[in-house]
Amino acid sequence: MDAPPDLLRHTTARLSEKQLLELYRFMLMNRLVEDRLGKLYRQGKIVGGLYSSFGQEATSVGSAYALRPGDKIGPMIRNLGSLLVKGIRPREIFCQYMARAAGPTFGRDVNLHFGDLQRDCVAPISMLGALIPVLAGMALAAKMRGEDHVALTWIGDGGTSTGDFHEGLNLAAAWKLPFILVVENNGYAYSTPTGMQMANSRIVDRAQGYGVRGDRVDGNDVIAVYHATARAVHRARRGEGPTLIEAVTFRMRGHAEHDDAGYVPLELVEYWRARDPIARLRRYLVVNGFASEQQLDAMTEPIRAELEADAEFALSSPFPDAALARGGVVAGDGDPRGAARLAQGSSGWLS
Amino acid sequence: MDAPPDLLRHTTARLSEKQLLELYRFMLMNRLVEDRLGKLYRQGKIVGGLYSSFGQEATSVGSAYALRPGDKIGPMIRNLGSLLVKGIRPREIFCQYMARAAGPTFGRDVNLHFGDLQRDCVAPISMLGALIPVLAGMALAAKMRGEDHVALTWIGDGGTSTGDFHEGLNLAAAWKLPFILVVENNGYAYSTPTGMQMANSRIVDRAQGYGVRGDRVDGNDVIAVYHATARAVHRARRGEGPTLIEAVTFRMRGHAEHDDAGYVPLELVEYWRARDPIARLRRYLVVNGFASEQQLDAMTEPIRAELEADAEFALSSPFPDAALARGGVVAGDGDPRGAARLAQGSSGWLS
Amino acid sequence: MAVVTYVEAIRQAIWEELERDPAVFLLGQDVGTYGGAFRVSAGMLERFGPERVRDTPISESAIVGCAIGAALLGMRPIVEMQFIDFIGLAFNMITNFAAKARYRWGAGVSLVIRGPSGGGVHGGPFHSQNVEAWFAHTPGLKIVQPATVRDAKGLLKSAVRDPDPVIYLEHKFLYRRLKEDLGEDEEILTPIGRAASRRAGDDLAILTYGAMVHVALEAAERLSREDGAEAEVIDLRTLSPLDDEAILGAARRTGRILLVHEDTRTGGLAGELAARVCESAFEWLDAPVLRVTAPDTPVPYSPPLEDAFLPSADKVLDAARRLAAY
Amino acid sequence: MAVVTYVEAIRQAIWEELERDPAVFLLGQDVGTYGGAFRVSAGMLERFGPERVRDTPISESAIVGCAIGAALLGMRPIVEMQFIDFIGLAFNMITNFAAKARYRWGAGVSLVIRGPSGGGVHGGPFHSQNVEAWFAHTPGLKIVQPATVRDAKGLLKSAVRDPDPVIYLEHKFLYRRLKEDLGEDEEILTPIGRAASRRAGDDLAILTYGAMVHVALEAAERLSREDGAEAEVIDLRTLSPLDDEAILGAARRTGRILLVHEDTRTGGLAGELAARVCESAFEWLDAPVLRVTAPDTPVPYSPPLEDAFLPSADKVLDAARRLAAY
Ligand SMILES: Cc1ncc(C[n+]2csc(CCOP(=O)(O)OP(=O)(O)O)c2C)c(N)n1
Ligand SMILES: Cc1ncc(C[n+]2csc(CCOP(=O)(O)OP(=O)(O)O)c2C)c(N)n1
Ligand SMILES: [Mg+2]
Ligand SMILES: [Mg+2]
Repeated sequence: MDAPPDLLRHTTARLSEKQLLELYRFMLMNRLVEDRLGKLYRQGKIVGGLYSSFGQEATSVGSAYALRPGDKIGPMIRNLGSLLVKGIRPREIFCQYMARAAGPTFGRDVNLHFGDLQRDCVAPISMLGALIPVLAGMALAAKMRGEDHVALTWIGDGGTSTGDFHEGLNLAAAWKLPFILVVENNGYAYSTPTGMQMANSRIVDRAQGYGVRGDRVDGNDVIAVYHATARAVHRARRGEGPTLIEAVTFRMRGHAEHDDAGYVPLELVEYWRARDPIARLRRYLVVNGFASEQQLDAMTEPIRAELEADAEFALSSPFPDAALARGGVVAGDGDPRGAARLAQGSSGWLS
Repeated sequence: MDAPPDLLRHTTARLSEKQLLELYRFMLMNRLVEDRLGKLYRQGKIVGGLYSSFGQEATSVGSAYALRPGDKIGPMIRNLGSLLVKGIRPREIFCQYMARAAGPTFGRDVNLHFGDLQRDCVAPISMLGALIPVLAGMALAAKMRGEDHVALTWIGDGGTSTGDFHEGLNLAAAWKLPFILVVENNGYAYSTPTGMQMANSRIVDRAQGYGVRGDRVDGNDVIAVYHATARAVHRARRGEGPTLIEAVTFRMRGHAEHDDAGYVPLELVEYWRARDPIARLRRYLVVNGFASEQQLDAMTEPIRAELEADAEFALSSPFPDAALARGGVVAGDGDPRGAARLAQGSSGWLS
Repeated sequence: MAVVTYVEAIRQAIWEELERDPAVFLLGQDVGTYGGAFRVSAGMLERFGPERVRDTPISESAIVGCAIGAALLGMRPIVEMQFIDFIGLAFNMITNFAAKARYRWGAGVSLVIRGPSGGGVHGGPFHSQNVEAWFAHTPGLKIVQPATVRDAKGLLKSAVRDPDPVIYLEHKFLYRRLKEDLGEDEEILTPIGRAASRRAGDDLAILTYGAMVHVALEAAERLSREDGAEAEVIDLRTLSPLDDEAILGAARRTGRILLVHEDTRTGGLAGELAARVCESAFEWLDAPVLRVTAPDTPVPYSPPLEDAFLPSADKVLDAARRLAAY
Repeated sequence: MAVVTYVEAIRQAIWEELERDPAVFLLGQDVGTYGGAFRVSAGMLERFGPERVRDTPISESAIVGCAIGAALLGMRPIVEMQFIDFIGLAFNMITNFAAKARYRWGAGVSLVIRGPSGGGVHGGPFHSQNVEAWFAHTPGLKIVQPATVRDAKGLLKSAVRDPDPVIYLEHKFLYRRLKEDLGEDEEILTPIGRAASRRAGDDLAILTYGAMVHVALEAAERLSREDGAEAEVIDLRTLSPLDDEAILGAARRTGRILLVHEDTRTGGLAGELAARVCESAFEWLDAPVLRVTAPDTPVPYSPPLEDAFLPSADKVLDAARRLAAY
């Protein structure tokens, strides 16, 4: 696996064959779900914008995979892969992106803005950075209760400029919370290159100022991301405080589907295309004898079929009834969602 | 001058004798103004709280002294010394602290919350950190106009935890603005020691992350503060961007007069008392033959006399008329201050 | 005998809730060793330890954000703003994260944010503000402001137990000026969402809250003494959700409504109250709905200026007279 | 022929002001190379260069703070919020620094903050909010919201020249839906502080602003057609300071006031309007003051939910009917 020179390298993979194949499967699923979403978008079925993590699958999957049940995550818009690892099902995502009643928010919120504490997921708000203090608070709750859970969230290079990034990371550091922050440095915040957002684009250099451990990792190397996160998790569980992991990666699509990213130099895209995280793991698996090309190829079809069924389910599921617009603002005000959930019965998202 | 070991030391003083004596005079004046305010406070003449920079005079005076007219400052509550350097007169401060009509805000705002753009001073708001983006904006204005002015502000160790610290410094760095931030690390934020606010109390370690120059300096050594600031100013004027200066100092009084600071260990106070910035410069001046003890002693009385007169002026000047409560919220709404200023005539603060 | 001040009632409420429920904890600047800028948490660090009484960095947004995260997992944080004016720094966290979580994904955020509000102590533009109107406009938040020692305790205890985010505004002018015997045994819980009538009267009704309840009561007494007219004084106590029954009831009973708040006028809560009255009790109205509020300026510092700024018994009396005579 | 859209009118206003005054500059996320998320600044980087068309980091508080600092020295910054929902992150800077500077120390802050507001495009809870009420309550700020293409241009140009901070709320639903011929020669400047009557009528008056002006006009037409009653429709245009003459004049002329806004109900601007009417034009009122607003919930995303949430011509017509029949 060819990584840019100054990145942290994994030396020996302590992952089992099963785990490696699982990582591969999650990344593949991540990409195929987004492919399917893209098709739905072009068919005009998505309500609102569509965001893609194409090329960044390794950072979401590799980091989430290092967690245990009970460890909380705060996924951002490009962390679909982490949701899959945590057990969120593609049909929930399809329903959500198509504003259907069977989606996890019953059509109340957009795209990946949903959460399920049973499955350890917090719903983000759009305002970048906000998840950092919130996940730090979840780490605090675990610490106060003497549980050994950790909390992890992601932020983009652009999102590091928010006040919440700073306040949240500093607070987590001051309190030595079991908290992990993965910075996905993918070169751009919308159209703005990292170099225009900050004077020093080596984001890991911020760690020392906060007094936290910092790691810089090849974000397109899922094994490296996994190992860096696993180390951070280990430290966090032992009470050694937060880690900031800078995952260097690249956003291979526009900011959202509407954006052709004409502002990105083609060489940059080519450079990173050659470092596609799925292709790299694939090569690694084949070269090291963990799987054959055919075996890996064979993984695609069943996933596609499942996604087809899920997309069909979502496409044929209804938009929410207007009555679902009201209630559930505060407790006891007549939340209609309880009844709606029951009515959806076994075909609903909770099934 | 005995400085803690890892602090930046000035080697040769490039300051003239006249300048050294002026620095001494400003620090002395700073302390005497605050002494006089303390007396007024104990007499019940101050309206509201009284804040002191006792022991930190070198950071305010030394940094402000490195500026030229036209360079903007955003003083915080403990930067009375910088106001004196910028030409603010003690009577304005007395009037302001006693809520009198002749004060620069006509009694509208408290303590050092006043500004005068003619004399390069911006009025702070209470919210810590807010001045950082604002002064960065002043640096931006200078840059856009091709003027070679710089902008400087201060922040406490506690104030570094605000979102505005981060957003403002990062913006100034990304835009290479002629901006200087002096962090007064005085060991405490109110009752909270620095070590409880952050995991790494060496605040200068944050500079690298932002891609700005960082200097750590003995904040009780006025010459060192001056030189560090002068270097930063020089860099800023040459277009080399912001500098973060960590001035290590100590708050010798409580957070405000009401606070006996019982939470501060006595040894710490003793350690810093031995490093009093005025006494240190005094020793330096005498040992190096810039002035005799008697000469320096002789400076006190004229200042005291002036302050006595200013305090008398303030004490005998009226509280504002109720009519001054309204108007001047937006332009053209009947600001009563123009008329009031005229009525105050030559005895007013603008005289 | 248990005569306590308003600020002591706040301290007791926190103390009792910390004793009652291990999920409750307090966080804010200087709440630990120092016991809070106004000594609200004096002794708590010693009793409950540094895990549950947490000094924080100066990071209002992160403090609230962190409290939200803990609350999502079942903790019951009480956030202290050293002065409520600093709440603006957490505006996004409060209005976008905490307030909307239940509606969006069914996640209740049981969280109290409290801090000293209001003027009258010459704190100037940044230590005197009233912030209720900013938050009363945000669906998903509750807002309370006690006017009595009993409610200072009772509303705070209810706020801690409430399943949704509650902004608890304590009026610093009342901190040590109000005293009341709260007895010893009974547990004091003031229901959220219910106003209280503080004085009976048929000729007009003054709707108010916080420190202004006392100003209104003084004006009502003078109106009675000097003019023989009787004003009902209603202490709203909960500013969101408003107690419509009490508000509209007063309009129906008296036909004359005077709205009083210390907050500045335009966009203040009195507007919402006036709208509710004019919308739903119009046929009962015998006179215009009047407002006595602070003018539309920042809060000035110097005593003569702040006196001119704040609603006073004189100003309330004057408006009440005009209303009674209409 | 110069038929332009609402969003193009905004672009022209900025362009012309950049041409006119070298102190004017634009800053915000992706306003440079990309020309803004909604293409409002397309071509400006090329024409005016990177010093005056500045891509910023994602730091709303610092962007506004930096603009304040520049404004204090005589620059005339225009801040773009990528969506107006993000303005909450600069809440402290706006309400405490910018709004209070003139009152406190006589320092005018000539600053425009603008961004896409409002719903109707299925943007969900964080890309659909209306923020006027938060800021209308803060003395020292001006707030405008254009409902027409002409005002989109004229209000923005006036805002840039205003000596105080102006929040300019552009309604994204109108961006490409409204078109108007603005002619070629004349310089368009809409005065701040003045409402405009968009339809004459004696039976009742609808006070509204932004996208709701068009909803109100549709309802008024249907009311006229179906019931023969004539509603005046007043477009407030400036939300702070309010045009009392226009508001009270409408109440006096018609005696029946219907307030309509897209923003949620409690604490919304309609409250303030109702209070002013009931306070100062009570004797002219023939009927309750009614409100049609969004309900007190976050803005839901899915089309059927958002449709239920937003005020519609049906809902306005219904209220207008009740009012006319009262
Ligand atoms: C506080 C805030 N300001 C502005 C936005 C609008 N916005 C959404 S995504 C984005 C760019 C994010 O860039 P980055 O953090 O690098 O994440 P990436 O999209 O590259 O994954 C912006 C400006 C936002 N969501 N939040
Ligand atoms: C944003 C904000 N939060 C809280 C406060 C209340 N407060 C005033 S001074 C202070 C401590 C400041 O400590 P530091 O920054 O170290 O400055 P020092 O007092 O030591 O000079 C606090 C918490 C404030 N002014 N601003
Ligand atoms: Mg990015
Ligand atoms: Mg300090």
